[in-house]
Amino acid sequence: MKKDFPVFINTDADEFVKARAKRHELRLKMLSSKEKLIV
Amino acid sequence: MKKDFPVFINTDADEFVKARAKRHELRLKMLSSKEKLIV
Amino acid sequence: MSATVQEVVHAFLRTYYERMKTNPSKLSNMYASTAELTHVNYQQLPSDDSALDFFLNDTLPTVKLTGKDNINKFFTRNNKRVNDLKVKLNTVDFQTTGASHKSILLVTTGELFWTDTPVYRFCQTFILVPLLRNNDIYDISNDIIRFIPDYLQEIEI
Amino acid sequence: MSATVQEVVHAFLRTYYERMKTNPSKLSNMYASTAELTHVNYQQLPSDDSALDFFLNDTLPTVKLTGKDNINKFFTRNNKRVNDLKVKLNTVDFQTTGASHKSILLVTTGELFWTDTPVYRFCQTFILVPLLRNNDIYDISNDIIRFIPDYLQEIEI
Repeated sequence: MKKDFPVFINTDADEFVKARAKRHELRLKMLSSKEKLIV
Repeated sequence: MKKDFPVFINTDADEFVKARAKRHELRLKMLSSKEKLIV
Repeated sequence: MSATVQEVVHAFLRTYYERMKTNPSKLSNMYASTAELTHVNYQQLPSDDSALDFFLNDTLPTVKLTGKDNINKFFTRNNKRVNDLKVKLNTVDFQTTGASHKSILLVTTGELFWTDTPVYRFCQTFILVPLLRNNDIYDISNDIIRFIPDYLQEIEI
Repeated sequence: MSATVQEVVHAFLRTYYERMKTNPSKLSNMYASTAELTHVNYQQLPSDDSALDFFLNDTLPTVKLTGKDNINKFFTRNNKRVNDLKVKLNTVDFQTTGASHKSILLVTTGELFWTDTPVYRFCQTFILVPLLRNNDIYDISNDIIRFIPDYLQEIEI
């Protein structure tokens, strides 16, 4: 196993980027549905 | 120790909210400094 | 010459995650007979992946199992999902542990996903215990996965 | 009647984090003589808290120490920072471990901060080992903290 992180297992950077884009869209959708941010 | 999470230790919800607001501001600042999002 | 702890850790991680892909029904062979496993509660996930709730929440429920037999049934029953698991490992930390410091505690962080799902951020902790008859071979005695929500999840209206 | 594992875990967490506040120099008494600790590398933090770099990155560097004496020196040297630590614990998972399952593996997630700093999201793993002379008292044999970046940190221009 190479020691440089990140390490992709059963996937690659391209496929990962698409899956992370899905999460990003959901986060933006959720953000826009909030009337006020309490952080 | 009460078993309901979250549990605040050496702090309380009010102080925590202020610290999280600091992180939120930094995230927004960082986001606005990015020319393009690759997610 | 025995492998260093770091070499053991890296070889273990590669074997563990790749076996999910190639042979999930044999994954339980990596666990000790009295091992404890806290893993994705596949039974609580909707069978239809397009269900919005499945995606909107950025954490997943977990379930706790004890014993190699139960762990074997778990991975066999959820074979299809386990087989499709894809992982990006971001970090690994490790220490030696146990009475003679021959066992290994390791903590990974990363993101995982399945075909057509968004990513889920996780932290996974293992304890590896060397076999008595061969200190170069390790069993998993403990395995805990915990999903970590994005801070936006906690923002309230 | 002995305490349940869950009671031990909850009592431990309260004691551990509160001792940071009340008496960080005595924190090392909770560790076994050969304990290993991976904790915040306070030496790599700027002495001036207003330094922008300190805040912008949402993870912190860690350092690995071995042995109760070194752990004691570490907490004593960084007394001021340790004393000011504030924690929001979000989750705790635990399993039993060790040859007779009398030890406890526990994993917490949460956010921590200090006066005037933003929050840092973390995952912390402990192994608690009962004393031979009194199984109701536990030493920390392992303690690993790992900071978890927000996904925005990984967005590139």
